[in-house]
Amino acid sequence: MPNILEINNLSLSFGGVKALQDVSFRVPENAVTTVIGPNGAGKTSLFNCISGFYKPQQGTIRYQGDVLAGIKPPARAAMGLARTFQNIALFRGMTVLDNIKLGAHVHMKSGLLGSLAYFGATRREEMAVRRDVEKHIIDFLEIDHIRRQSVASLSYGLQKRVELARALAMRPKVLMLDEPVAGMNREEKEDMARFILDIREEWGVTVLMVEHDMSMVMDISDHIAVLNFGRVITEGLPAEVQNNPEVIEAYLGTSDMDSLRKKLNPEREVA
Amino acid sequence: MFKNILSKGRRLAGVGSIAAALVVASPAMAQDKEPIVFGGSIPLSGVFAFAGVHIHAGLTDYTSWINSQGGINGHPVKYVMEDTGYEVDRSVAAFKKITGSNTVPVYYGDSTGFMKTIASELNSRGTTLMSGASFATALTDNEQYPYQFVPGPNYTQMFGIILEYIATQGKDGDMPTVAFVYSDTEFGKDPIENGKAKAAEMGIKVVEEIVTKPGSVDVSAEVLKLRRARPDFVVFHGYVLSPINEFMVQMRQMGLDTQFMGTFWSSDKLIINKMGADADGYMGVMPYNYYDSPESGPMLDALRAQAEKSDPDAGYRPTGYIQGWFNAMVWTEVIKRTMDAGKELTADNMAESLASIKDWDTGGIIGIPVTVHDMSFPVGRIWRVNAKEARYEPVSDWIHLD
Amino acid sequence: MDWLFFGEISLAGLAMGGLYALIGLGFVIIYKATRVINFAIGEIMMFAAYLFLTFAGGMEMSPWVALPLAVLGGSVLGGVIEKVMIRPMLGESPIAVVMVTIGIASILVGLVELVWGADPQLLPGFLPRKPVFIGEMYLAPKIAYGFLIGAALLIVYLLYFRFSRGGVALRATASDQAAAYSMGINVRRVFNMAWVFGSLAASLAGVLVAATGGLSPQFGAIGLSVLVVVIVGGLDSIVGALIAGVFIGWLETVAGAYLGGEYRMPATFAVLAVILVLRPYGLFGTHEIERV
Amino acid sequence: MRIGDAKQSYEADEAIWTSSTQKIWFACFLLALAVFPFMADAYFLYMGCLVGIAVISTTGLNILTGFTGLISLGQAGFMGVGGYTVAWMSINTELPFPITLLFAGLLAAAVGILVGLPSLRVKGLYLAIATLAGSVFLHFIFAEWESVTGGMGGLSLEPAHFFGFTFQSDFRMYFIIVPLAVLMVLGAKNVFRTRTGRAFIAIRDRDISAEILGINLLRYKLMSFALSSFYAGVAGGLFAYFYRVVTPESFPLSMSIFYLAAVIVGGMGNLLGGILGAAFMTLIPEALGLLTAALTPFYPNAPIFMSPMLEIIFGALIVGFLIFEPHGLAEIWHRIRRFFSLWPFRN
Repeated sequence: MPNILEINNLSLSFGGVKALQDVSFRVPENAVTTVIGPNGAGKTSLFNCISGFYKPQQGTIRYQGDVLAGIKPPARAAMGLARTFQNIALFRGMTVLDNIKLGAHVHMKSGLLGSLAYFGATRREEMAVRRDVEKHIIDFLEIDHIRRQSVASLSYGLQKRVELARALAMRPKVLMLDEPVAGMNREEKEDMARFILDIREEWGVTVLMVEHDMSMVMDISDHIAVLNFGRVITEGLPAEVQNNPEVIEAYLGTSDMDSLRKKLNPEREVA
Repeated sequence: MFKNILSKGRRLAGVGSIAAALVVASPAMAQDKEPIVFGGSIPLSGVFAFAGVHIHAGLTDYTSWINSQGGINGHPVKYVMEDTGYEVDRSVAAFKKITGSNTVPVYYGDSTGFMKTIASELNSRGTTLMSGASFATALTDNEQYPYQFVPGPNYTQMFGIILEYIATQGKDGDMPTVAFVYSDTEFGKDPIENGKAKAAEMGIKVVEEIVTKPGSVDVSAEVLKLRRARPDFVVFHGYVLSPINEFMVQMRQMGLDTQFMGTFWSSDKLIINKMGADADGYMGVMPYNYYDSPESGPMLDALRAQAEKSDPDAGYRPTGYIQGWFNAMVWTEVIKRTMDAGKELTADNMAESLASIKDWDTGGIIGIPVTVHDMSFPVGRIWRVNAKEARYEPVSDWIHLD
Repeated sequence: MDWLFFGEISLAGLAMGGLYALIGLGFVIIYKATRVINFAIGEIMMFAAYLFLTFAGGMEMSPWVALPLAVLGGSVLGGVIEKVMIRPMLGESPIAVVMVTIGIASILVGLVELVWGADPQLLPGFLPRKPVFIGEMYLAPKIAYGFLIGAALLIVYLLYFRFSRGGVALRATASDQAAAYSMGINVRRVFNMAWVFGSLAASLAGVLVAATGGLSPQFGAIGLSVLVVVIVGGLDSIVGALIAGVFIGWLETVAGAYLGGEYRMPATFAVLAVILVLRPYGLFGTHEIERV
Repeated sequence: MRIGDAKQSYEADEAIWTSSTQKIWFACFLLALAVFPFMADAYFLYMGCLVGIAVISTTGLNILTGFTGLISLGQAGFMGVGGYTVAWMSINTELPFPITLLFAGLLAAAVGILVGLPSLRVKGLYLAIATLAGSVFLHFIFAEWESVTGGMGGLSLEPAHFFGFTFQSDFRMYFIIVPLAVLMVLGAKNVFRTRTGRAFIAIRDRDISAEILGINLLRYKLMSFALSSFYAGVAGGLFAYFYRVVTPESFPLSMSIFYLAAVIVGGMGNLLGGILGAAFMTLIPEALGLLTAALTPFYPNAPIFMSPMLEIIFGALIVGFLIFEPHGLAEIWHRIRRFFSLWPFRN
C-alpha cells in the first residue's frame, strides 16, 4: 500500500515549549490511520501542521509524494486535505445545509459579480452543489431532517456528524478527523464508526484520525501511530501497538500489562 | 448644577408666551389679507444653540413688533420655524416641511452648509429669498447663490474692515503687522485667502498664519510661534470662545502687548462673560450696535422696547438676537419694496428689490445709512471690550466698504 | 533651524504628552483587567471636568476641594458604568462591548448637554499664572503645573500596582482570569476596581486638559488621540501607554507647529498606520497565540 | 414553524421567496414604494430619499461588519469617496448618472481594499482602529486636496442626468434612489445564497477554521471590504446628487458611528435588519422633532432638551439593543411575524 502522506522529522515549538519533536510516521492510502496518545501529546498540533495552520520549524510533510511546505491552508484544502476539529468548528450563523455547502467552496468557481446577480453559471453551480450535497452526503449521513436547522440547536452528536458532512463536501483524498466520537453515547459512536468505514470503502478516502476511545480505535484502525510528549513512540498495526511496552508506559506510567489491557480494551474485557 | 436648565427655561418661557399670544392676536388684527410667512431653520439645540435661542427670540420679537405696526402693507406676518440641532440634513427637512405647507417668501438658514446645500433647490423654485446665520463669502456670489444674501458684511468684508482699522493704528508711519488664527473648518477658512490678498494690497504684513481645531485644544505650541512672529494684531476667525482665551492669556503672560481681534460670531458677550477680566481690550468687528450701546434710533429703541416687553427679566440681549431681528427687518424692507413696485413676491423680484437698497436708514441698528453691494451690507465698526463695564465700546467710526 | 523654538515646542508637547500618558494609563488599566476597549474615556474625562466646573465655578468651592471631588465623581461614574452596562456584556464579542462604550459616550454627551448646556465653558483658573522658564525655554504655566499634578498621580499609581494587595489582584486577573479566580480573587470586584481606577486617572487628566483648553460637549473627541496612544503603545502595556503617550503628545504638537494645525491628526494617525503594519499589537503589547 | 412549504425542486427551495404569500407581500411592498412619491408631500418625499440612501449604506456596512465580522469606523469616509467622485465627474465630465455612480462605487471599493489591507495582520478592534485611521486620512484629503475637492468649501454639482433628462427634484431623485436601494439589497441577498456569502459568514464565525476549510481569508476579507465600500460609494454618490453639494464636513466620523448603530439596532448579519435599522435611525430625530413640537405649547423649553435627548436616545438604543436584543429589530420583526402567521389559532 503506497503512503499518501509521509511525515518526516517534524518539529514544532512555541516560544520554548516543544509541541512536536522529530515526529515521523506514514499514512497509507485508503486505510484508517489513527494517532493516539495522552492529552497534550501534540496530536492536534500535528493536524494543524498538516493543515498548514502551524509552520513546523523542521521536517517535511509529503502529500502524494510532494512536499507541502509553503502551501497555504486553503490551497491544501483544495488539494484534498479535509478535516474536522476537536472542539466542533461549525459556523453557528449558518444552517446545516449552508455549513455543508461551505465545504464545497474550494471546488466552486463563481466570483463576486456572479454572486450578486445569482444568474447563469453561478446559479447552475450552486444548484449542482446542492444536488450533489443532497444526494451523496445528506442522505448518506442520514441528516436530511435537520438540513434547515441552525447548527446551534443541534445535539453534540449531530454537530459532529454535520462537521463530517462538511468535510466530505470538500471531496477529500485524506479526511482528518480530530476526536470524531468524543462525548458521544454508544449508539452515536457506533454510527460514526460505521460512517468512517463506509467512507473509506465506498468513497476510497484515506482517513487520518485522532481519537481517545480505544475500543473504537482498535476496531476500525488499519494503522496506528502513538505520540507522547511530542514524539512518536511507535507505529504499526493495532495488535503490535497494543503490546508495546513504551505505549503502556506512556499511558499509565507503569508497565503493568494487565491494567493496560483493561484500559485499552475495556469492553472486550467485559465481554 | 441645574442653574443652566433653569435659566434657559426661563429665557425660552418668555419666548413661548409671546408666541402663544401671537396666535391669539393675529386674527384679532382684523386684516383680511393673506399672512406673509417668515420661515426658519433654527438651531435651538446642538452646538450653535447658544446663538440659536437668541436668533429665535429676535425673529419672534420682530414678528410681534411688525404685526403691532400693522404688518407689511397690511399683511400680517407669521413666523414658522423648526429646530435643526445645527445639522444640515435636519435643516433641509425643516425647509421641506415648512415650505411644503406654507408659501414662504423669506427664510432663515442656520448654517453655511445648509445654505449651500439648499441653494440648488432655492434656485429651481424661485420663490424664496434666504439669509441667516452665515456671513460666508461664497453666498454673496450672485451667479451661484442669486437668492441668498448676508445680513451684514461677509467674512471677507469683515476682514477688510478689520484691516482698514489696523492700517490706521501704525506708529511712526510703519504699518502694523498681523497674524491670522483660524479654525480648520469651512467657516474658519472662508476669508483667509482674500484677507491675505487684501493685507498685501494695503501693505500690511501677515507675519504668521495659524490653523487649529475649534474648541478645546492645547495651543501652547501655536502661542510659541506667535511669540516668535510678534504680530501687532492677531485676528481670530471661526471660533466662538476657545481657544481665543488661551491665546490671549498665554501671550499676555509672555509679556506681549498684542491686540486681539475677532469677527462677528467671536464678538459676542459670551467672551466677556466667560473670560472676565482677561477679556479686557479684545476687539471685534460688528455691523450692528450692541444692545447696551449708548446709541439710539427709532428702530433700535423699538427693538429694546420689544425685547423688554417679551421678557422683562432677560436684560441684555446678545448679538444673535439683533442679528435675527435685522434679518427680519431686511426681509420686511425687501417685501415692502417689491409690493410697492406692484410686483409678485418671487425670488427674482425680491433679489432685485434687495439690490436696490441704497443709503437705507436702519433706525439705529446700524449707525449709518447702508447700501447693498453684491447681496451684502459691507459695513461695520470696531468695538473694544471694557471688562470693568462688561461691555463692548466703539473704537472706530462706522466703516463702509465700497 | 531655531533650536530654542524647537526646544520650547518639544517641551510643550512633552508636557501635553504627560497628560496623554495619564489618560492612556487609565485606558490600559481597564483593558488589562477586563479586555474592554473603552471608547467612552474622553466622555468620562469631560464629565469630571464639568463636575469641576460646577464645584469650583457654580458652587464656588476652593479648586483644591473641587478637584478631588470632581475626580472622585468621575471614578464613581466609571464604576457605575461598569456595573450597569458593561457587566451584562460579559462574554460577548469584543465588537459588541466596544459598541456599548460608544453608546455610553453618546449618552454622556447628551447628559452633559442636558445639565450644563451646549455653550462653551472656561474652567475657573486654579493653576499659578506665572510663566515657567526652564533655562531659556518658556513653558505655559498651566501646562507645566498640569504635567506635575498628572505625573504625581502616575507615580502613585505605579507604586500602588506594584506593591498593594489590590494591585496584585489586578495584575493577577490581567494575566490569567481563571487562575486568579481559582486563587480566591474576586474577579468581579477587580473588574469594577479597574473601571474605577481607570476612570480616576482619566478624570484627573480631564480636569487638567479642560483647564488649559476649555470645555464643551465636544470635549470627548480627545479620546481619538488617546486611542492612537494606546494602540501605538500596545493595548495591554502600561509602559507602552507611558512612552507612547509622551511621544504622541510631542508629535502632535511638533506637527502642529511646523506643518500647521490641520496636520496634527494625520501625523499621529500616520504613525498609527505604520505601527499597525509593522507591529500590529503595538510597541509593547503582547500578541496572543491563536488556537483552533 | 411554517408548514406546507415542501418543495418539488431544489431550485424552488433555493428561491428567496419560498411561498406565494411571500411573493404577494413583496409585490405589494414594491407597489407601495412605487406609489409613495405620488402620495407624499415634499417632506415625506425627502425623508423617503434619505431612508433609501441610508438603506444602501447600512446594507453595505452590514455585509462587512454584520456578516463578515470586520468592524469598520470608515463608512463615512468611503461614502465621501463616492460623493466626491460623483461631484468631480459631474463637474468635469458630461457622463450620465449610472456611469458616475458606478465609478463612485468602484473608486470607493478600491479605497476600501486599501484600508482593508491591514485586515490580513490585525483583526477585531485593531482593525477598527485601522479603518478609523483610514477615515482620518480621507477627511484630510477631502479638506486639503483643493484642486480636486475644492478644499473646505467643497464642491457644488449639477443634477443627475441621463440622456438629457435631469433629476433636479426630490421626486425624480426618488426614482433613482429607491429602485437602486431595492436592487442593491437584492444583490446582497443573492450574495448570501452563494459561496461568496457563505465564505463571509464563515470568516465571521470562525476565521481560522474557515481558512483550513479552504477559504482564502485575505481574498474574502478584501472582497467584503470592496463590496461594502462599493455600497457606501454608491450611497455617497447618491448623497452628492441629492444634496448637490459635498464638503469634508458632509462625511464626519459621527456618520460612521450612525451607520454602525443602524446595523446594530437593526440586527447584525441580517439584511432585513439593516433595512429596518436604517429607516428607524433616520426617522428617530424626526419622530422626536414631532414630539417636541407637540410638547412645546405646554413646555416651552422642550426644544432645548431635544438635541441632548437625541444623543441620549441614540446611545441608549445602542446599549439597550446590545444588552437586551442583540439580534436587533429583525428579531422583533420575526417574533411579530411568527405570532401573526398562526394568529388567531394559537391560544
